[in-house]
Amino acid sequence: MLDYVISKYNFWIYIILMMIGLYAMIGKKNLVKKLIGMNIFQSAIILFYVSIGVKAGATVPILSGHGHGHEAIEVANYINPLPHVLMLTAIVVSIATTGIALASLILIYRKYNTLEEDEILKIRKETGA
Amino acid sequence: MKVIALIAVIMTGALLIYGVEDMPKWSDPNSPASSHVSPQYIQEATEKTATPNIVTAVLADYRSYDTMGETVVVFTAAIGCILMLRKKRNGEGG
Amino acid sequence: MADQFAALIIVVPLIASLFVPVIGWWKKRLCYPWVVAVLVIPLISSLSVLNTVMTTGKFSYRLGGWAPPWGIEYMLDHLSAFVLVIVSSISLIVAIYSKKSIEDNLPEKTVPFYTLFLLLVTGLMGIVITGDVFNLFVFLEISALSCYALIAIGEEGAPMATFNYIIIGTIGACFYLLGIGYLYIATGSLNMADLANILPDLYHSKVILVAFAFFTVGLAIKAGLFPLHTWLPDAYCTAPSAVSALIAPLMTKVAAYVMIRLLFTVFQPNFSVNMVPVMPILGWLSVMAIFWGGIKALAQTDLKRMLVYVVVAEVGYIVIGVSVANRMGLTGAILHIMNDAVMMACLFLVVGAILYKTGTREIQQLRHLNKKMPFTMAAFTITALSMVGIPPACGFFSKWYLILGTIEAGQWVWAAALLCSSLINAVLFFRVIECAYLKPMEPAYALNGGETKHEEIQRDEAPLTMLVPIVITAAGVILLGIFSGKIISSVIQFAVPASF
Amino acid sequence: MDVLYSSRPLWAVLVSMIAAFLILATGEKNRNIRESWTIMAALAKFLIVFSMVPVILQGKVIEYTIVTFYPGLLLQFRIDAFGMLFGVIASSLWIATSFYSIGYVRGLNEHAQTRYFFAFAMCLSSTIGIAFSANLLTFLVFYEILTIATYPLVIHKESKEGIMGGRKYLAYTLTAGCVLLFAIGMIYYMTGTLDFKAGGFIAGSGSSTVLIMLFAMLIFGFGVKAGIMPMHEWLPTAMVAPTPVSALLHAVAVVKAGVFGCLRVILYVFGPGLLHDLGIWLIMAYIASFTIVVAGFLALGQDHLKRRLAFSTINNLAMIVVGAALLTKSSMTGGIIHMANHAFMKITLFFCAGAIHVKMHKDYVSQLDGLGRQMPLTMGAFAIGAIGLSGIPPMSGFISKWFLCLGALEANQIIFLFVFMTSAMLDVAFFFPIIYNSFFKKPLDDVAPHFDEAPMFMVIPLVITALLSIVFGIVPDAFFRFFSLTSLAVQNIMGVG
Repeated sequence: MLDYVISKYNFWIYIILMMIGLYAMIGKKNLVKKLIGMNIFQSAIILFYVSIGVKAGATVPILSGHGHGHEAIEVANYINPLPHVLMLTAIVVSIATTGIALASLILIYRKYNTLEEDEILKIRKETGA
Repeated sequence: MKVIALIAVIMTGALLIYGVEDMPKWSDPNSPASSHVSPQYIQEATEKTATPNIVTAVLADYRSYDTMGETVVVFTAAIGCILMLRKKRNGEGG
Repeated sequence: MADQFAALIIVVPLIASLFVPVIGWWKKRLCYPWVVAVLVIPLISSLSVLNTVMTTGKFSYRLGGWAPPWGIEYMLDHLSAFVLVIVSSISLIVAIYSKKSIEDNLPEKTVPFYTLFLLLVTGLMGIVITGDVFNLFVFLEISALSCYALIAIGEEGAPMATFNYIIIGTIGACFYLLGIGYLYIATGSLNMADLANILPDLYHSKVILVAFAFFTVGLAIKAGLFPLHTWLPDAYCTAPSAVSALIAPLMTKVAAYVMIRLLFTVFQPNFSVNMVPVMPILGWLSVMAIFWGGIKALAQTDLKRMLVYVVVAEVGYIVIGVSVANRMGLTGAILHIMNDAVMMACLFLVVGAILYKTGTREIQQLRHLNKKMPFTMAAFTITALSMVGIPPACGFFSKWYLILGTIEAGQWVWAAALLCSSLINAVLFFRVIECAYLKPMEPAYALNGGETKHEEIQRDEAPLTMLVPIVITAAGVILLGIFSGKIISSVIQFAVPASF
Repeated sequence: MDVLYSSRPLWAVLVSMIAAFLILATGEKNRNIRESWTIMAALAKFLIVFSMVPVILQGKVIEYTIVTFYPGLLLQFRIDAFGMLFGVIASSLWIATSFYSIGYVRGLNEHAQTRYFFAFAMCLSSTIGIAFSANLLTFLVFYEILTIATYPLVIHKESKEGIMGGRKYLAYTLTAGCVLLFAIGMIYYMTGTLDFKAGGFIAGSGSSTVLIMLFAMLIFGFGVKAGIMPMHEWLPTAMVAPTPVSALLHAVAVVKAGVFGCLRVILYVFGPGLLHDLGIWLIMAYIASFTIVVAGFLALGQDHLKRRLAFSTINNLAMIVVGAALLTKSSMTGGIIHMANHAFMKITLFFCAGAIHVKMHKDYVSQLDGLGRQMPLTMGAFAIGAIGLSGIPPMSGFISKWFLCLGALEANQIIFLFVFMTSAMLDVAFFFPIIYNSFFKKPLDDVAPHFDEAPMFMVIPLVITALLSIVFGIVPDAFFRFFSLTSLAVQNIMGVG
């Protein structure tokens, strides 16, 4: 049992992180906290991806033997590069999303002078909008 | 809201944990992820793209279209922020 | 040659969007003609791609020349070519329309608006055309980000609606990303065709099951399927007219397209239909979407808000067609993707034009609109009849196939929901038509003994740039209905998986 | 059966649709040109339809496929004798109504005349489409178009009453449309075809419970338009429409489309044999008989002339349905020929009501005293129509009732004989006082009546239709060959079933 848990510990960690993030996104009243939750959520996924790429006993996928192209390249010596590539893209996407979300938070703050969801709802109800 | 959030989170977590059971062990070199597409990257990338860093080779060559999309995402976000935040220089504390 | 057309579909609007700031910096007025001119090219290209697909069958286009599954490829079959034509034509029509709406409401934001407009279109077409699940995610985010920004500049309450949309939309996108991760961990591939080959051996793996669940939930969020639609009404309603006219017809439909793609191309119908209980769940959720959307729409007094809830119900239509999982139902779903896109475009364009001219969206205040804006209202009426399902407008035919599908599947309640929905639509739209065409008798008239002596009402039609798109879409509603047989026999028939 | 492939059915449908758009384009400013479109289309339509009659009488059918969706699922016209009969009725009476409408709307200086003529032409288009449909899908398509095209006519007055009438009309007919859509989908799923076939095509494709349910749905769907009780509510309220509308649509096109649909279902989808086996023919006949009697009594209570006529319409339509439901040769002949006879007589009556409305602004039965001396032509025509509907020879109504009664005897159901008799009695009871009062009573307002008729545009059509109903009473096969068409249709049905 313990073996099982340890052999997949990367998954447990990312699952916990993701649940924290998801909870914050849905359950928190403060909009910034929601945004932070979103970031945690995305980071958890990124960690998950990166952990897929790991191979026991392998190193970063930068070929040291470059220039002496004669030696055969041993696949097992280098970790899987694809998840890293995907995550470079995903990181950028997550930053961009955060940026847009922050911009919309600025708009909200300008209008309501608060970032608490319930207060905003109250203001909107009062103004009838 | 908190209750809904909790239910959603627990359901998601349960689903994820359920899936873990059939996952390959961590850092298993023979997992499908490491044995289907990626070996060929490692073997061929340097030769075909003349780049020792395989991540760079995949990023900028094999999957360069993704990377283009990535830059477009940044561009989109930038223009989006401009669109949202410009205007109202006068008044309203902006 | 067709290969190059396939590339142009994405590249042209993408590059053009980079030029919009340059052009806008030089002369702001030129943004609009530039965008319109640019959007003609994807339309021509996608028509040519559709033509190629129809004559020679499906083909793929390798980006950078790398062979899949190592590189990324475009997958062009009947389904994607068909949806591409829808996306490109609707976006062109809305681009033509956007002129007055933007000039009047957001003059200082013209440049970023058009940049994002092109990016949104690029994103949508990228989603449709790509044959790589991760690439799809990237374009999904391009479209989503531009959509967020475009919605945020709308009226009162838009920023809040946007923020909600961002949060929920990101959950959807992240679920989709997780699904990709799970698929990748089990298969090692990201290419759709490759996945379709590998997956059948792994159908009993729990990883695949979880991946499938995340895909479905993520896309249901993006498609606005009940009960994950909560972001949709506010976001679509507060967006500027030109924006809601673009996203209401396209965003949810494209998400529905991805759903069909994943359920029936990446996963085989054998898995999606027989091995997981997803179809009944989707079907019942759609039934609820139809009723909930319809009932909420009935409660609205604001025309645009009413339409937004109709969008929620219409998503239910498409998903029902998918979830009956037979040839007739899926034919109806794919046909409805097109029909609904055209109808929604028309309705939202009309609402925008009414708002532009009269400054109101209240249904009760539309009085005499048939005299003021006869063509706009005629277009509205035609589309409304189509929504109710009156032939020969296109809505009838998709409804017909959807009902045939539900009957074949033996899902009587789903069939009843579809039928009820057209009755609800009848109430919704005839209420508007009555208000616009038939003035309620005012005491003054009654005293005249019902004689027809109303004050002269000046015709005050929407400007030509608005009217032409409206008329085109309304004509489309009729023509697509009349030619639906042709469309089905030449395209949709082949877009439905052969195993049905 | 010989099949002749021709695009004439399509043109017969399209001609008034094209006219409708020409009317819309011409608009209010050039009234005369606009009206000439109507008349030209009416004549052209009639000629096209009538030119096909000889072919049909040779026992051929004319076919034209518009579009095929999937195998067995197509839009197609196929004209058989029964469809032809309906087509001839509708297109010939449209000519009369066109002239009459012009007199009517101009006489009253109605508003929104363009919309009126536009919707009218669309209605005719779809009616002919219904008559010529080869299968249930095509039928449904045109049926739904008809529903919507009639709506602007029902709400034409735009008064509160009119709008409410319109709502009621839509509520009934759209619900019916939905039910039909579902039932037709079921039939397609069960049989893989939707083509009408003399004697029915659905037998043996499902359990009897399913078939009975389908029958109920289809009859409900078509029965709404045909005003079979308890689905008749909309028809009297729709009488707020202008009279030519009531005349053509609520006596000929729309309600007859409903009856036509019922008959198609009874004779061409289910077929006499299957209905006999299922045993629902008798239930059907009882329900319709109930409608006959109740509508007759309700008509007695109406003081509004058009409402009285509306209930008489409900009464007569149910008679046609009973004729078909009794499933004997004579009863079918009687029912089908009554479609034609009733159309001519009832349109005469409505025309008269409209003429009185335009000339005297009187709508109520109690106001008609002494009118016969002022408007002898109109009231004379009214008398002919009324006598005919009561089934008194030599009017055409007698012939249909004769066959219906024969049919009741053939079916060994004496009770229906009494129903027909009662109905005839009631007809007499609610029409004859009108005739008597108008000719023999003194006018209410003591002015010495002098000859003062409605506009000629209105009087001539109504005189012609009145005369025709006499002619059809003496020579049932005159001009339009209604009798030959009827017997051919009955032959086809009985030949199989």
